[in-house]
Amino acid sequence: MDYFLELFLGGLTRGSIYALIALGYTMVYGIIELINFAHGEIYMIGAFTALIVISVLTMMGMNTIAILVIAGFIAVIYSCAYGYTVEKIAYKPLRRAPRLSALISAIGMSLFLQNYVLLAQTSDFLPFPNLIPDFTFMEPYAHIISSAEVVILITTTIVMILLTVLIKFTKMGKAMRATSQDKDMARLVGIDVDRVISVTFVLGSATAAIGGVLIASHVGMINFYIGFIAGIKAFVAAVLGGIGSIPGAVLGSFVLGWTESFATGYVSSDYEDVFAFVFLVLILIFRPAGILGRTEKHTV
Amino acid sequence: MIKFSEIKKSLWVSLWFMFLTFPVMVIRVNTIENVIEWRWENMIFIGVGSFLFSFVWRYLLKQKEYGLKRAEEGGDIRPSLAQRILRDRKIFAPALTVVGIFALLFPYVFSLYQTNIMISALIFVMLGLGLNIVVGLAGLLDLGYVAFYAVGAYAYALLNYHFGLSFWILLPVGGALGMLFGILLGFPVLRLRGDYLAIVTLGFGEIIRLILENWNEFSFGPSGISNIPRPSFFGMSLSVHDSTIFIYYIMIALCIFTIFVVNRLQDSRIGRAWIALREDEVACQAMGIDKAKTKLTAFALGATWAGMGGVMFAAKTTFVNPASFTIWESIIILCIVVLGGMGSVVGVIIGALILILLPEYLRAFSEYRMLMFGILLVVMMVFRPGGIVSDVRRIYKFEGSGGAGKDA
Amino acid sequence: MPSLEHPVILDVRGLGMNFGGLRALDNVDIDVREKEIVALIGPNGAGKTTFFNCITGLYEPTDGEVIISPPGRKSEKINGLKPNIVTAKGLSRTFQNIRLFQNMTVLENVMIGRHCRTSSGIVGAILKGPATRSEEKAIVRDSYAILEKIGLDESVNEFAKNLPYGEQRRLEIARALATEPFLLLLDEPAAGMNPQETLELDDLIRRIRDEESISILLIEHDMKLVMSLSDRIFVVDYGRKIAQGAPGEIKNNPAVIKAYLGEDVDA
Amino acid sequence: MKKKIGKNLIIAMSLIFFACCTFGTSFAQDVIKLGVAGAHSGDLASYGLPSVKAAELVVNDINAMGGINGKKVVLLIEDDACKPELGSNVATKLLSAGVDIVMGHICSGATKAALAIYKEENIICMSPSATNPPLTQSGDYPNFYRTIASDDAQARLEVDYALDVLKVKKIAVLHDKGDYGKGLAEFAKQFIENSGGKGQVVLYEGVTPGAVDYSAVVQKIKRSKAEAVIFGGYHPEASKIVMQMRKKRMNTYFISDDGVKDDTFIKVAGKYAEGVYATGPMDTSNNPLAIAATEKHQKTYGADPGAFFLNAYAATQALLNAVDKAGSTEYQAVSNALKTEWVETPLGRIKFDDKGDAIGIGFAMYQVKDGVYVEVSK
Repeated sequence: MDYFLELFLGGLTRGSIYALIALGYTMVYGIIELINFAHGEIYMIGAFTALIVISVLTMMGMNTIAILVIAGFIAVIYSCAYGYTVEKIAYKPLRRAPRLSALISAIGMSLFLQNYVLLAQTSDFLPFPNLIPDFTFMEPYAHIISSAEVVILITTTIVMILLTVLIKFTKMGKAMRATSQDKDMARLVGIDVDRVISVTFVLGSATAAIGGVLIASHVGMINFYIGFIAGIKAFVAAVLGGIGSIPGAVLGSFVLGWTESFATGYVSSDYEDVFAFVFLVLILIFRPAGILGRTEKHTV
Repeated sequence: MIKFSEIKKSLWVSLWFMFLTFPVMVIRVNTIENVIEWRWENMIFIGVGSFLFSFVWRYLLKQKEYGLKRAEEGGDIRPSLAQRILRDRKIFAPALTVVGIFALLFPYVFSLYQTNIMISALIFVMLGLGLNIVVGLAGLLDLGYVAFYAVGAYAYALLNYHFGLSFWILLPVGGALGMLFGILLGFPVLRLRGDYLAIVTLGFGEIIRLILENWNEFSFGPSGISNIPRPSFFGMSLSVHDSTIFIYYIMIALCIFTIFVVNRLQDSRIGRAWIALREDEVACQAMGIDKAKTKLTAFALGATWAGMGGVMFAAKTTFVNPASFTIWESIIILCIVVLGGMGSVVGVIIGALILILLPEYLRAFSEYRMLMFGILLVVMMVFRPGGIVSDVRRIYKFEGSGGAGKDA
Repeated sequence: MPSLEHPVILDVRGLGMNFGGLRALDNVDIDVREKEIVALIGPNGAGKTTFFNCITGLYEPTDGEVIISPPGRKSEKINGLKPNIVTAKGLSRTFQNIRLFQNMTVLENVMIGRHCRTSSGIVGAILKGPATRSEEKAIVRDSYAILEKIGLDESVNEFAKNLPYGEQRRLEIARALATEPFLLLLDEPAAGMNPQETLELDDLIRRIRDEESISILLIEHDMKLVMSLSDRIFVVDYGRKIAQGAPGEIKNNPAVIKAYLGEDVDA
Repeated sequence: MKKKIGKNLIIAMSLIFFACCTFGTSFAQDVIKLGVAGAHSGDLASYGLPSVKAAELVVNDINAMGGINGKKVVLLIEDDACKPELGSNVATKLLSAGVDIVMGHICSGATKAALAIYKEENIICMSPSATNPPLTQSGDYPNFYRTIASDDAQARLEVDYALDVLKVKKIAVLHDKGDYGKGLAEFAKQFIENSGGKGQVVLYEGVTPGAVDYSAVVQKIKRSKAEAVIFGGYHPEASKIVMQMRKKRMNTYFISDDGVKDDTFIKVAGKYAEGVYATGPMDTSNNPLAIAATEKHQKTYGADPGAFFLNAYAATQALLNAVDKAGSTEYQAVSNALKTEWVETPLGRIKFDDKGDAIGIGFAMYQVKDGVYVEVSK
């Protein structure tokens, strides 16, 4: 039973890591139906920016808490800026183009950002300092779940709740929902669609940056390629949960995390991803729009 | 004269990019030595570069918008150069002859390396044409196409290794196995649409790769299978140089065969059904087309080419391991189809040649090549979202009423 | 006008359709006879299009029966069959919001309609033997003939998306005709048309009925067109049939007037 | 629109044309052309790029001293992204460019694909990092050499150390599913199983490279009650596993390979790296050449060298030394020189045996102590 619990918690942390990235995917998809391949790269750039800021501040001799706050803040700002710029350059001119064209543009962006960081920084893995202290009250449970994992879990929950509140109850959220339903209609009723899309990208990028800082600090290292791998998994999670749905992305991430964790724990990690994908296929066969996705009715 | 407002705009752009690239481009931290390297010169490059580039960008965007507007207002769009070449027999036939002669003489004019990468490009032409059936014609977004490619490659490698079967037997076998796997994948995904389909096919591709990676007893795992024979020429084995040329000609022949078949399919009853499926699934069904069957034939026929391409790949490289069949390959093939122009055979051929040859020729820029490749993808899509050759539909000509003649 | 002696070719009995908890159709009985033009009217959201979708196989009705008796063939129950099978059996339809294959030419759109009446397969397509060749020729010829009849032969090689609205509606009818139906279901064929186009449509529908012996079931809001065209009219509201009869009877039916109260009754 | 396509076509055409001209065969033999091939882009770039830097450093030194036999050495650097098909493309590209000798490729798969071509043209190829045993042991590739121990040699050392020195019985064998890591793990498993009951494999699993965490695998190790983990793979996965094991308060021995005996591992894993064992070339920490090479790298590139840097450095030196001693780049002469002439490298004084494996690179077990790898006696 202990073993089960440990695997469960392991899956939960892994899931919450996916969730922090999947949220951005699902938001962007919800609005413009684009698989934003460059989202993983935004996450990577968030982590890199944080690392650079941390290193500079550490050398200036600041204390840890201040560093954590400042680095996190700057990482979020920069990720947002990148998300905003990427949207303006690579997606906005393609608003009326076939959807696949935008996808290829996104892939190109992803490739560009990867190599940009590779060339401007390094190909090596860089150690990322552990910013989350080991809480003393967590000590008795340390063999099951670490403080960093708890922090990630809580952050994911908070971010999810904030986003849900934002979308459900604010004016901007209403505009977002309207835009995702029907862009032309939204424009007619006076919603600045371009602005809504920009805000969506900025919000998605902000969650990615938070994810980047926390995950990098938990994993302990980064390089230019982390975004790609994590991005694919997060995207799978978002689809699993029903792409376009915020709670769906989180639930999908947890389900994916658990699938992988239990598959590894009880079968073999050799086929960890095989299990994850088979499970995905099964779920989509029975629920073609994901766990929480709206099954679209034929509108004839 | 450039207006002041333009300059101001560009100044803002350049300031924005200087801000944006500041941490990554300017600061390099050595966490071990605790040294910070400030590279201010990079900031100047970025500033000046983005300032100038923003003019070009805006100019091109304006041009594009102008073109779109004209298309909307005038209605009468002049067909693009490529379309005109394709339509006009007077240009098309000589152009084809020139390309044909060039293709035939290629290995004797250019070096072994050129021939070799041309083979790679031709393999991808075949893959692109195959995926074009699935994505371009039938409109089914497949991100796991590489799985069928892997099936073909391993079919040749394994069947040759265990049973000593020759290339010529296994080439059709590879195609058939590809088709079989296409149908296997097709069944569970019949109900899925759009991006859900994309993600499931992506999963399928990964599953095949992971099985190849993990099931050592079957596939020899990540260390792969080496010393796969190149195709024999009437029983003679050839030197690397000769067999490369030989493979080149096989590939040319296969590509011509592929183009021939794909063209025929495209203009047939089934080809039309695929396009109808892409355009509107509901209406397509309401017009009496069996959705499931149409989807399955698209998957199966698309996968066949990948299977044969895989056999060629194994024969050319003489070595296979799972590293050649990652999601990245699927993405490249998809890029070929979209960049070339979905649904257009000529477009896909041009797309494959560009996307496979360009990274090779960009080697001159060594470490910057993938960076430039990424930029190229974005720029191409922003300024030509329909691809290089947008879908050209067949024109039918009629003489008088009822009497139907046709012309391609 | 066809008399009531003509045999019934479509008989819908007690049709019901639930979406989750919502009862979109409830116990609807409708029949169409050979060579008859029948209209299905009702306020917006009454369930008319849902009715079409149930008959043509896009939805599987929750209860009830859809029975067809094509002229010269045996009757059979078709509910639950896939849309393409239904089409193959001789029911063909158009859509309320035009669903043409936008990036195909006008001719190709109609050629798609010939799909279920032709048979060449993959091998035939690749080898292109004499059988396939002559079949292709026949497809083109037949499609062109239909376009001539509909009056779209001037723009065979246009992309469907480039046609004016009224012509797109007509092209949908042409495409549906190409499947050789015995019953044509038209979903608001006059929507968005100007009076002149509507008049032409009236004529076209009659011609289809008279020349091709195809029965027609149409949903329409243009009451003038409905009254002039229809032999019989069925009225649905809130998923139930509330009236049926000849145009004259329907015009004065109190239940119908009540259902349309507040709506613009254009008659 | 029309104009743009025209322009595009012209650009594409001229690009192709130029490329054809540039890469056409030109055999000016006043230089020695050393090919450097490996992954310089993509996910494995961090294992390929250090070899480029190593080659650059060695060649700069040699050219500064007048080159070899009066000829300057030029580098032909080609990226194969560790993909076999690109490996064979790169091989033909190097051939077409008139390469004399090749240092590379990085991954065993790409190396095998490329060797099929080099072999035919009698080009000698020396890899700093391809460890797959058949490369040398099968006899298929007489033109192949390497400055790294093959999988079986490393696995032998790791298993012996675990069984004889650490005296553990239950061992978990993990790998990263790559051709390097899995090859090694296969041998380790085999050696433990054939150890006559001295040890037992309680867990044999591949972990997914690049995954965000390995907690499930770590739990599994814990449950298997393994006393030691033998890991085949590279340092990023190793450090993640070690960190999670230590955070979960597990003190299981962790034994790994050359891919982990990299200072980056210690930097990344920090305090958790303490006590980790890894095999590596003997004696590099005291070897003055190794120290000098590392310093040179820091001075030139402002960073510590990456994985397989010293192996690549040694390989470049060995190749160029053999060319020097042979007096030409002729295949037979260079082969003989490689097999007969000793050369001082950062890895020690080495030459090569008939199969192509390096003699003189002693392999030793290292352990992280106070943040540095220290050789531990057997």
